[in-house]
Amino acid sequence: MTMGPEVDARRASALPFVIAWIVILLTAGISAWTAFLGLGIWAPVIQFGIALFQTALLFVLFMRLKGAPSLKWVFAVSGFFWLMFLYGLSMTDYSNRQSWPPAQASTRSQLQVDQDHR
Amino acid sequence: MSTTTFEGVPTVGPSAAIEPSFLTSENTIGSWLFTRDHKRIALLFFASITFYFFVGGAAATLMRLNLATPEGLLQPAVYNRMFTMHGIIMVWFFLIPSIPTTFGNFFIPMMIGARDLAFPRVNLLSWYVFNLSGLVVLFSLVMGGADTGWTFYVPLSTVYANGYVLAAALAVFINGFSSIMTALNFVVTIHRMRAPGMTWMRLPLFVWAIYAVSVVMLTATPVLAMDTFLLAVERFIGIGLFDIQHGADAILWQHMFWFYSHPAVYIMILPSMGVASEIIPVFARRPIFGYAGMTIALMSIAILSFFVWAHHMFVAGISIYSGVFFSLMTFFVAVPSAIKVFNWTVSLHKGRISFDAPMLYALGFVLLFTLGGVTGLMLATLAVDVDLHGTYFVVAHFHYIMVGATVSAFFGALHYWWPKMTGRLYPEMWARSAAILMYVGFNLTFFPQFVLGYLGMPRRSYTYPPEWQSWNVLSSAGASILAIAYLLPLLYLGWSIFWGRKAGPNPWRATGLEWATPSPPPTHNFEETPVVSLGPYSYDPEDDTFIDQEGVSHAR
Amino acid sequence: MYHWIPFWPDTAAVNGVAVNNLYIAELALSALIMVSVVIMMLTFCIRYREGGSASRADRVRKTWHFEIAWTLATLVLFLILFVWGARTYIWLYRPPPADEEVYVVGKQWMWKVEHAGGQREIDALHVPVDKSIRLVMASEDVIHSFFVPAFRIKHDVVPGTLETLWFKANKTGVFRLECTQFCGLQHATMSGEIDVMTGPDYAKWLTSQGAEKSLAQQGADLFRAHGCSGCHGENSTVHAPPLSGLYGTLVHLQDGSVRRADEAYLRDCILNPRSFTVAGYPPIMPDFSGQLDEGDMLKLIAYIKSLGGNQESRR
Amino acid sequence: MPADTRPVPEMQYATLEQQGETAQFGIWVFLTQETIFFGALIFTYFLYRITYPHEFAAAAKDAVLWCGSLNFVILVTSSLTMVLSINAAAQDARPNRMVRWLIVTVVLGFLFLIVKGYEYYLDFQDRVVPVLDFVAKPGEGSAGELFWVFYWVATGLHAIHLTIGIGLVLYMLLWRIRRGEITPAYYAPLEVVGIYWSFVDTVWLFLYPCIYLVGRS
Repeated sequence: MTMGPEVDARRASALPFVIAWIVILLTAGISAWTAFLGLGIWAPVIQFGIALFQTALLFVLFMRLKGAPSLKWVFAVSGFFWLMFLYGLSMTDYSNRQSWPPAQASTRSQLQVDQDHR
Repeated sequence: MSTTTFEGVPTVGPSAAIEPSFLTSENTIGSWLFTRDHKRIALLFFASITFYFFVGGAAATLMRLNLATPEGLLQPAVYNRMFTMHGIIMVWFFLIPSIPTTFGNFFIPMMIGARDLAFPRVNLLSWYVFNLSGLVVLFSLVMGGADTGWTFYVPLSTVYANGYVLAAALAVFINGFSSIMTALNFVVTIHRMRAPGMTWMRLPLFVWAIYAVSVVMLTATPVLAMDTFLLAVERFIGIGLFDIQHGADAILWQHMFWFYSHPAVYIMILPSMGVASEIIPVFARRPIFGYAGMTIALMSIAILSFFVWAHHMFVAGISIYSGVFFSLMTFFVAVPSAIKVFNWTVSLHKGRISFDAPMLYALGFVLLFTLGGVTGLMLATLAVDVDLHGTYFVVAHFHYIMVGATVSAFFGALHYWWPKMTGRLYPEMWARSAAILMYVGFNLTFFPQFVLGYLGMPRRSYTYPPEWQSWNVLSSAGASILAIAYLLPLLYLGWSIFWGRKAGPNPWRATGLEWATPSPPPTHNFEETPVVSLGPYSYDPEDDTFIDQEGVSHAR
Repeated sequence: MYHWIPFWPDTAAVNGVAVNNLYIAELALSALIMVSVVIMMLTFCIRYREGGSASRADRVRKTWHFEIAWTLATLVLFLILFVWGARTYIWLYRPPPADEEVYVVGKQWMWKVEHAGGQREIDALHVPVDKSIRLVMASEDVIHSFFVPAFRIKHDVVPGTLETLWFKANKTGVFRLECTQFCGLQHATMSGEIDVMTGPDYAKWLTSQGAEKSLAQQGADLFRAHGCSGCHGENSTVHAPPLSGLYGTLVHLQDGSVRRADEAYLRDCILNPRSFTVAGYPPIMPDFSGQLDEGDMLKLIAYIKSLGGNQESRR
Repeated sequence: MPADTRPVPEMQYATLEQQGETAQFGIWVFLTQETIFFGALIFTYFLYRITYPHEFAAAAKDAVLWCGSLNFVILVTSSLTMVLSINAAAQDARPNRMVRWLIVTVVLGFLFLIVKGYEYYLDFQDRVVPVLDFVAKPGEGSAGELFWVFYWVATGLHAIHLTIGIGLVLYMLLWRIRRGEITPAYYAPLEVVGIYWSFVDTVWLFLYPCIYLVGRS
């Protein structure tokens, strides 16, 4: 696939890459800006959301997933997919372990349980 | 030179001359050490893992000798280091690489009709990295060994253990690279290098199994690599992300460790399932029962294996709701395993069964795997696990899976493919005796440990109360039988290389592409890229005929 | 207790009986599966051996019926076991209101036990029969695991947290106590004895130990010695959260979260107060990490608990 | 091999197309693994950050924001120049444009390492080096040091990956391209290096908010 004529066409213009580069830098600026706003829990949510968006740009354009066979897509995404298992399933433990996380235990459900008992 | 005929996969035209076999094509030491031939690399791996198998086995022998009496034979420190090194070496230096790096390396390209793996240099590098990590673990062993158990639980491993934990952890870390390289090669090869006509549903189940296992290796190993890396950092500099003094969580290590190490159990068992699925149809002379179900079961085991890891941690202080979730998932993963056992057994129905050595190993595999599996269910049951966790019951259970099943399958594969690898037949009676001896010795060694476990004998103990001695003596006696059964094949297989009968290309009258080449195969496997027109296992027990994967019928 | 070849362990607690029943059920199911596989395999192997004359015609062809039937059957059986096991597990790991509370500290390689009355033991635990005993466990170094085979109970003792476990013995006698998490050189000898006694015997034993001060009293001494009373004491002028009646209640923290004031919470607060600033109070409490060992910690907690609180609503 | 002939595929491949496609697929499979490797590290960070938000905020104030931001710009720019180089390889029979962009890429790579080195120097000045010289700042308690352990491990591993990337680009420049092996007919090796290079960039996209954007408000 690297050598088909249509691939050459996709390689011809630098413009999409330059635009993506500008978008990444701009969004990075936004990301840094949110850090100073005192958004609390939302700051990291926005920042990592932006990081994911930037990653998508890099993967699709710079790393040429665009137009690639679906097999490559599967493997490109599967790393993140598998990490969801690690993050998500570990949280089944950390979110309601007796003493973890020390300050942020799943408070709402505990409150609920407490009110039910009273 | 080439034409594209099928699914964009090009074929290689006939070569001019018949090549010599891969064994004799070149004879210098350099031609072995710098080879890019997957078959030679497979044999290099075979030599390495055989060495580590006997190193790990020696440690096990010392342990069983020590446990024959409550007073013991070894110093406590020596015993602790022996079981740790036994675990580390057997898991990472024998079981995990065992079938993939040897039979996978040798036969995956041949079974899919390719001339080599996709990245032969990476394949060779994998062997060197494996041996590098082996040197590090041997260094740790020679200096006195680590004393943490193969699980390296923090904070014992980071702060309190005295042994060469850093070297052992680094060895595991480096070993991960080897696993990843091998797995990557298999995934890419199986996706990209199949011969024309070799569709996914025509792949032999061994290829499916190796594919499943490669995906698991590829996605689980990095987590262990990071985990051991952080452990090594903490051990080296004295502070790290598992440091309880700084508010870190001691159980985090276990989460990350088991995120790898539970799938690792499937890394060990999936290839053996593939081996059994190859051997049983050949010697039962009938198609495997439920081919599609078998492939689905393999892949669902591979995926589900990532959802069950915390069943090693039911008593570790995790959230009890998390425990309930992981227990449920563990019951789910048992379902595809149950399907496989059922299908293997039904695959014998109305067959024309001969009991050659590979078949004896394969049947032994199914039985030992079933017993390991049902005891695994007991451990998956939360309340029972509270009692059994950390006792000899667990030891017995995972040895049934990892040693009983996997090592049986390893020896089954070795006997099944030995004629192809060396071109020689081994003495059949010796091989059958070794298979039976192995089965008897294994059960005698590990069945008593189930009883000991329920009685409450904790694992990793160098001593025990005298009333448990009778079971321990039985177990030690079984271990000595097992040791003989493991050593026997070395002798008669070694003998057969020089004096065994010539095997011919297809001594078992099997259908796979690997049997369509001479034994031993030429360096480039196939003179001409084969074109596949049939699924595997087209055997007919009624008149004892079969059709190979290229569509050629063979009379009895 | 001694048999020449023991096959089955003693069962000496209500917990043990529950687990034992489940274990027997699983053993029966396992045997059933094993036997059916073996019978099937043997039958086929004999009937369809190479020289056998049985007909090979009309083989079972590719069909999903068998697989689906087999899958569903196994799944249903597995789910029954799962539910049974999970219910028992939750019951095992959620201590009911206790008759007695015992504090256990694991360290390389011994179990140190302190009773509420201040009686201390090493590698031994005396308990009354037919009373539910709640264990509060801490570790001074590595992960240990408290295991009593005859009671079928076990829990890891993880450094950095407090773990709880309960049992109710239903037989008098002496039973083994073990550590099942590898904890270093002498892990194998980190064992002890659980002595289950009748009520009167136990009372006699308690008084014969000559304990001068109860655990809570010792905790009160520490409370003064470490200066806690300066802020948290009855007559303190410092604006610090009051401790009487605290235990077991819900605490609202500065960052908006809510925690139940159980043992683990009290321990966390003492060691890492900044993460647990109570809503409406200034974050002025110094950090006590490194100043208290696990034994002292348990005494302080016993003292705080003795100040009253919601003793029933435990996890 | 003369510069003007089309390279021959390796023995196990039938065509160069198959070989090139397989190499690219291979690097993606490898990156699956790399994603999980770094993801596991960030998992530990994630866990401790939600556990000790105040301590982490207090500790992360000392991270040198301008160094991290500058390095962000450098890396993203180097990804762009890398892509421009591959574009040139696909289009031009003569390697000049490709080589020029590759040299810019490698210079940017070195620049990243220099900035990183200077940042490490500032960290030493600031006494945030666990074990060697660490002074906990007010409010970061004992858990703050976990942040700095993560910082050193993560940036160290990233720097190692970048160094490998620089080595690969130099290998392309000094060996493959000089021997005329990268042509519009077959530039898969350069593309593989480019994909790896951008992945190293991706890792920084995540480390940046993890390290530099904490505790700023």
